[in-house]
Amino acid sequence: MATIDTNIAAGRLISRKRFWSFGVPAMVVVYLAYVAVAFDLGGLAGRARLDNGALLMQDFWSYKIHVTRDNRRDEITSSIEGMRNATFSPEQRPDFVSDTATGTRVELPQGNSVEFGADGLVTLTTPDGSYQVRATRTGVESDIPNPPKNFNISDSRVTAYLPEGARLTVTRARTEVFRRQAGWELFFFDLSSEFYGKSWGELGALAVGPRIQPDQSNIGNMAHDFWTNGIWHHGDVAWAIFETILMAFLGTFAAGLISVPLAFLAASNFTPLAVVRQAVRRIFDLLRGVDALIWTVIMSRAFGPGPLTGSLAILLTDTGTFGKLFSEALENVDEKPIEGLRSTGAGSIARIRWAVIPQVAPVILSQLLYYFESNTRGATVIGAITGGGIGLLLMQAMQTQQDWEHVAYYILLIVLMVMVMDWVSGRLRARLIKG
Amino acid sequence: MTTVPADRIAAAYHAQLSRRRAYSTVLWAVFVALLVAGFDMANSRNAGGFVAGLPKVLDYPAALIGEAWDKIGNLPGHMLRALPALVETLNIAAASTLLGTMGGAVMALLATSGLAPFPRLVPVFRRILDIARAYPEMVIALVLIFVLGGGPVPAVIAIAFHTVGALGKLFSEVAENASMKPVEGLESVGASWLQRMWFGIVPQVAPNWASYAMLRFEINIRASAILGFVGAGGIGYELRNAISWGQGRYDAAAAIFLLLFGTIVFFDQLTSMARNRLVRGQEQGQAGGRI
Amino acid sequence: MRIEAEQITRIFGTATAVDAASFVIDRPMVVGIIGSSGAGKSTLLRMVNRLTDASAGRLMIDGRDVLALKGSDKRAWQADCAMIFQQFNLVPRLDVVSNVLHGLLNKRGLLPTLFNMWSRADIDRACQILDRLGIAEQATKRAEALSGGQQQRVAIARALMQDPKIILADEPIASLDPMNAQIVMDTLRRIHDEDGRTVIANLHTLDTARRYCDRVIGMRKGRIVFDGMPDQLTTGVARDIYGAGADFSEATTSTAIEPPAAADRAYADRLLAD
Amino acid sequence: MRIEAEQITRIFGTATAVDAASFVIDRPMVVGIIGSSGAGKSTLLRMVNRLTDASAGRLMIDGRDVLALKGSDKRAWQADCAMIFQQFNLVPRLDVVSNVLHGLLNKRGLLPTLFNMWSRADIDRACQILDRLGIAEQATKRAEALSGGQQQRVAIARALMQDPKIILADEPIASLDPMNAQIVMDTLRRIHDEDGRTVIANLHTLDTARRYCDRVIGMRKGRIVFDGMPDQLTTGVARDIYGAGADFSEATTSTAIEPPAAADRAYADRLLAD
Amino acid sequence: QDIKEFRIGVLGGENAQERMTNNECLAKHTQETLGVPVRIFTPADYDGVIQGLLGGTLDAAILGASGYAKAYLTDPESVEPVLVKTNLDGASDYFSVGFARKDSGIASMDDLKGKVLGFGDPNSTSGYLIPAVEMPKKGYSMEPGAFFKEIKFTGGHEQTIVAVNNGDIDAGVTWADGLGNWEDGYNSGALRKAVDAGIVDMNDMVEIWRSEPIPEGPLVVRKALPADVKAKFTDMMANLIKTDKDCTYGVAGGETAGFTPVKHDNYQSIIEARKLEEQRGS
Ligand SMILES: Nc1ncnc2c1ncn2[C@@H]1O[C@H](COP(=O)(O)OP(=O)(O)OP(=O)(O)O)[C@@H](O)[C@H]1O
Ligand SMILES: Nc1ncnc2c1ncn2[C@@H]1O[C@H](COP(=O)(O)OP(=O)(O)OP(=O)(O)O)[C@@H](O)[C@H]1O
Ligand SMILES: [Mg+2]
Ligand SMILES: [Mg+2]
Repeated sequence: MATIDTNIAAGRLISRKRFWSFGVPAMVVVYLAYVAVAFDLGGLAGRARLDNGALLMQDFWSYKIHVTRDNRRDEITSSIEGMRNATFSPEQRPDFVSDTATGTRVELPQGNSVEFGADGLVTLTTPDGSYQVRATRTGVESDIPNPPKNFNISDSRVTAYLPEGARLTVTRARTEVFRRQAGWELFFFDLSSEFYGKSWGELGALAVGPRIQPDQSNIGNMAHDFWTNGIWHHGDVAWAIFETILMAFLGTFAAGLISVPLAFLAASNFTPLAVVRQAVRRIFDLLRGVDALIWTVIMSRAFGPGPLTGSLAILLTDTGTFGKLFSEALENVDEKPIEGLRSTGAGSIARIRWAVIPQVAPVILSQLLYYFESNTRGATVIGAITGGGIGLLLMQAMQTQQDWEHVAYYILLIVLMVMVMDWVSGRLRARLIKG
Repeated sequence: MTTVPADRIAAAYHAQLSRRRAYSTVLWAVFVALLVAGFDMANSRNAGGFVAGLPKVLDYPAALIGEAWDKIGNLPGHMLRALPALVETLNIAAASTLLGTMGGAVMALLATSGLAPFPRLVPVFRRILDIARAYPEMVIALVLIFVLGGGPVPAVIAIAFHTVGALGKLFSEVAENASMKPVEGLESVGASWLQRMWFGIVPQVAPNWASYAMLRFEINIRASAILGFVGAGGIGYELRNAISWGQGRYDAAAAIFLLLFGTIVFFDQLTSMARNRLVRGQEQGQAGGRI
Repeated sequence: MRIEAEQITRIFGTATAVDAASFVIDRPMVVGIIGSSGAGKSTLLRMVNRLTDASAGRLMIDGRDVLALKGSDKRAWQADCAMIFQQFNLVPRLDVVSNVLHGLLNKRGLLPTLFNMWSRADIDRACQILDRLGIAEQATKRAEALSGGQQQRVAIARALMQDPKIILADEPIASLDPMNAQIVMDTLRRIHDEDGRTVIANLHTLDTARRYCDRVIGMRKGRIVFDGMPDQLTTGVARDIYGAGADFSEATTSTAIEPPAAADRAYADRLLAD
Repeated sequence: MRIEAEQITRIFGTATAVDAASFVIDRPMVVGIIGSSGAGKSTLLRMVNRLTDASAGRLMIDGRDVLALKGSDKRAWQADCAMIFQQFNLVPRLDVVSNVLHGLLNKRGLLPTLFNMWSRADIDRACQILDRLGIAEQATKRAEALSGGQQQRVAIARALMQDPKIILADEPIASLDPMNAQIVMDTLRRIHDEDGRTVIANLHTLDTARRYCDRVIGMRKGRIVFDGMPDQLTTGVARDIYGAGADFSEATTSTAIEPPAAADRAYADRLLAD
Repeated sequence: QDIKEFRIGVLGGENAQERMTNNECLAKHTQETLGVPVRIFTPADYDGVIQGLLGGTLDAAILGASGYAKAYLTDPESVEPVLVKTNLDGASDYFSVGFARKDSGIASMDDLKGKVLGFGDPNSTSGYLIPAVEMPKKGYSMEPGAFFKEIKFTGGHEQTIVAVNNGDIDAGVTWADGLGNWEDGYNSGALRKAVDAGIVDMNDMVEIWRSEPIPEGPLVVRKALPADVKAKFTDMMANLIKTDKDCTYGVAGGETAGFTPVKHDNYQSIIEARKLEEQRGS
């Protein structure tokens, strides 16, 4: 009877499906387990420096003011992030630094304070008690019998880690206090600007008020100071972003122009000659297989650092990619319209123009725009290697590990840039392909 | 016979044609102008000019290949030594593609209107995907290297994160085009959301999803090689060390490069074959349905 | 089982798709719902199955208002109330048996179903149902490889797998050629006759309603304008339901196969057999 | 114009698609070619248009062998000999007028056509032709947005734009529903009647051939097995052409619309009109 | 012949912005001296600058000693050293310093047996070349597995310090001027920058190795430049400390006594070392 056969066949079918629905997830799990072992995931948990992460997070949104005493010269300076070009002049001195009868006092959050006394003496006052440390010619003397956990003491250096990221360090050469403040100080105006330290209200008033410099309006002056900010370099950053987009633009679209004709040579329905086709295809493979990064290295000998080198690298890789994509699109074109035109006696160029191009144009255009967006991201990486654009700024800021707020700023800009490009390319795609 | 006379239509068409011609002429002109101006600017901001550099394009490859050729006997040894690094790179790519595909699939279903279990949150999930896609892998990798230390794990996380974004969007586009009929059919028998997705959507989208995931694997091999360049281990690291030392180690550079290139081309061909089969298999299935 | 619809209403934006529909079905029978396009037939059926939420009204099934159910109660009701669609709504890439087994999704646990852990008994039952509908041979084929009539029978098999109290069918034969339409309607009728299940079917042709139904409900612009025996459905009544003028001729909507010729009959039997 | 086919033959690998076909058409007429699938109808037509090269034989048009033409001569012949396809073979993404203007690609210079520089006169003519075929309203739409029957009429318009001596049509109505099929065949007939052009059409239904053609050629397995008046086409002859047995009934292949009812006629006219 | 513009490459160690800012004044002075536009380039790694010099797309740069050796060995006709930065004490050298975490129990090179040693950039003198040549002479072989378990490149001085601090590698080498005190990370060098940035606490670190003094890298100019351009530029740089002290600070990366002439022969030993390392590598 049919049912019995059916039952057996159906039973087999279901058990086969059951085997796969267990087998595939099991294989994935086994593989991931192998990778976890191979990558020493267990050891990583021990090595992970979450305090580094915390530091980074903190630095993303805050900055440090360093108050430093050169113990040899007995000279106290305050600066932002210890930068030479962000050192406060005496009249700009932060208000948590004050003179006392015996020295200079630095107020820190949560009731802590540090006082620089005479002869290298430093007094740290915390809600739990007061500690004294003295920097001498030969080392650091401290008399702290049971140092709390937040102290790191040797006879050449004493560090105390205080709440809210504050810190005190004493060595024989220098005594240094960090105080962390929220925000990106100097983001708008650096210390050399007349507009530094002014509130929004004051700036607003100044904008319409009488000119500070007779030859320039105050708004122009502000814009200029902002643009040439010596710490955040807004002008240069804007250029870098532009350069990154430029690299992506040139590379992508030039590659598109080059690869369209080449794609015809690689499509079996347009180039019957297998030798030519295979040769062109292998060239595409080579261009694509060598990553843009390697092309950058190769190109930089001939063209040196700069955006042109980056765009050439993108151009080379993308020619390979587009060549492959476009030739596939060409191989998939519907032959019917072509035959229709052939039957009217149209020549080959007319056939390509009127029966092939209208079919592949949407594919080509949407791929170009899609890659334009994705190359903007790629150009960030390439720029980091060949020296250009926002990628270089980011990479360097990260490697020197000093300016995490700049890193945060660059990351923000990059993500915004890519999202804008994504949006623009999406809009253009929708518009151009519809019309 | 007609309500609008033919010559009126002809006139309207003629006007439309001229407008279209003018429009596309302008578009092309703007495009070419942008390209030329852009090239000019890039050229002037580069250390070396395009024209001056062109004759020297082959200098570097020539030096590299020349040395590699002289020491051709060393190449197999170098390749053998780089093999573990290559395996690491491939593992990074595979693990991150797997994780990214799984994450992308879930995110895609959450971000597809019509399928999402929480329709109000669809825009939120879409934005999350946008952001995940916008982060260059390098940025995440560098930050993670700082926190987790160098090695493959930061690379896996970085690439997987980006893959979630990239695949999530593509997956959701595929899922949007999936027929809702099976889902409705399953809903009518009282199936829960997970069951509806698993039996109604996944079988429909599986070939396309798999095809995109494979394409992504191919891309991720390159990405993981690149991340090696900035310190995330694998073959990119070996390549960078050999290349940046320069003359004297070009044989090693060439060997590693050949290994990497071979691998990329191999997987490229493999996945494009597999993808062709997947997509063609699907078409055959549909044709079968029509007969 | 007693089905009691009280003032069921559905409003889409400003349009009232179903307007205070009330009826009582007090014993198992085959009910046909007719009406022109947009009359609200689909919406009514979808509200009964809870695919669409009602704006107002109650649907009392054995004394319980199923329109008020939520979450798993609602899904349990859906499992009791099978639905058959014009476009079959099968999973095209899956095989026929799996599609039929989907009728159990609500009754078996989540994990077993996700991993295809169907019991032997369930598979056997699915095959028996397929056999009963004459498509056992197709059991391991993909649903999309089947003809429309076969797919609709798979959908009916899925419905039967649910072991439902009611079977709702939304224009089950609208996508089918006359031959397959007849097979599907015969099948639905047989399910009522043999199992004693209630069948409510939206139909777009009068002659089908006359031939297969025990009772016909006519809808127009969301309201129920006719409820009676098939033989009360005169051309005059039909004109009212379809809002048509004097030139209304049934022929334009008819898809009936003329008094089954011997050859057609044989062909249908052959189709039913394999 | 005199068309003289002499022993035209086409061999694909080992299979002979068209086997020494000879016929003479000595005055403009509508010729139907019938035959079962694979009989070689399409191949014959494609050889005439030079889309497929002949393996042997000659096709003398006014004393010149067009099968021997090469390069631009060949293209000039193609321009004189328009072809209409079953699948329309239009460029789907382009607008209707552009598709019609493509009929001039051979007659206008390469550069102007590449850049879309059509003269006002050409556009006027294209629109007149569209008007004549009743689809002027669709002129600026994309071809893909049109119904099948409309698309086929665009294809005919492109053919007319070529101002051809002969129109070849390869199963022009096979993809169309009966209503559109009738419109298209009426159009082709009208073109012959009004312009006096020769039309050669492959047809897959006998009744269409009978109704529209002045002469019918029957092919079987590559050979011409019938050549005569439509009324000579008896069921016996048809059986020979189709190689069918005694159970052959025309009805199974017929798509004719039964003796045009007044309503259908009116509907067709309305369709033709807009 | 004439030049149309003059391009200066600046090596890493500071972020690209700082490098640009610090060298802006140099561009200005050079422009005044040579009368042609001057541009500054800041590639990401050592190799970027060296490739630029080799390819003729950069005209001058301050290289590391090893970087100069690389340029010389690749193409002896590419660049010539003209000046070198001189420290306040008149010397022109610095050190490569090996260091480890104090709590790792490593106090000397011998403790590193079977451990992981980290280098910076392969083109770095102190971060790779010198230790790679000097350590084996003391019996610490560079063959992976022989003495050290593994040798890793971190990519740069900063990464080395972070990697040691994180425990990714057991010990690393970096550069320091050797002046001042260990607890400050010396007066200048990569350690000092890391300390100032708050990345490491020198109390947690120990010094385990120190190289012989390493000659400061030279300011090189491209050999193919016209003689008068080379002369004018060299002259300008030699006098920079007198004409613009602040600028010298930025260009030299700290307090110095300015630039003094230097000859190719000064780097002979480094070149030999690099050659040696090259042979070992292949
Ligand atoms: N999801 C919806 N959103 C808005 N309006 C809807 C929706 N579903 C149905 N409608 C409207 O409700 C009315 C009734 O639709 P319904 O589909 O129930 O009619 P029907 O009788 O099934 O017609 P048909 O024979 O065409 O299937 C129609 O006017 C329809 O446009
Ligand atoms: N390009 C080709 N290559 C090989 N064989 C072909 C080709 N074109 C046609 N044939 C073969 O030639 C024979 C005649 O085909 P043709 O298309 O002319 O038949 P037809 O009468 O048009 O059939 P149909 O009604 O199916 O269109 C068939 O056997 C076909 O398989
Ligand atoms: Mg409906
Ligand atoms: Mg044919």
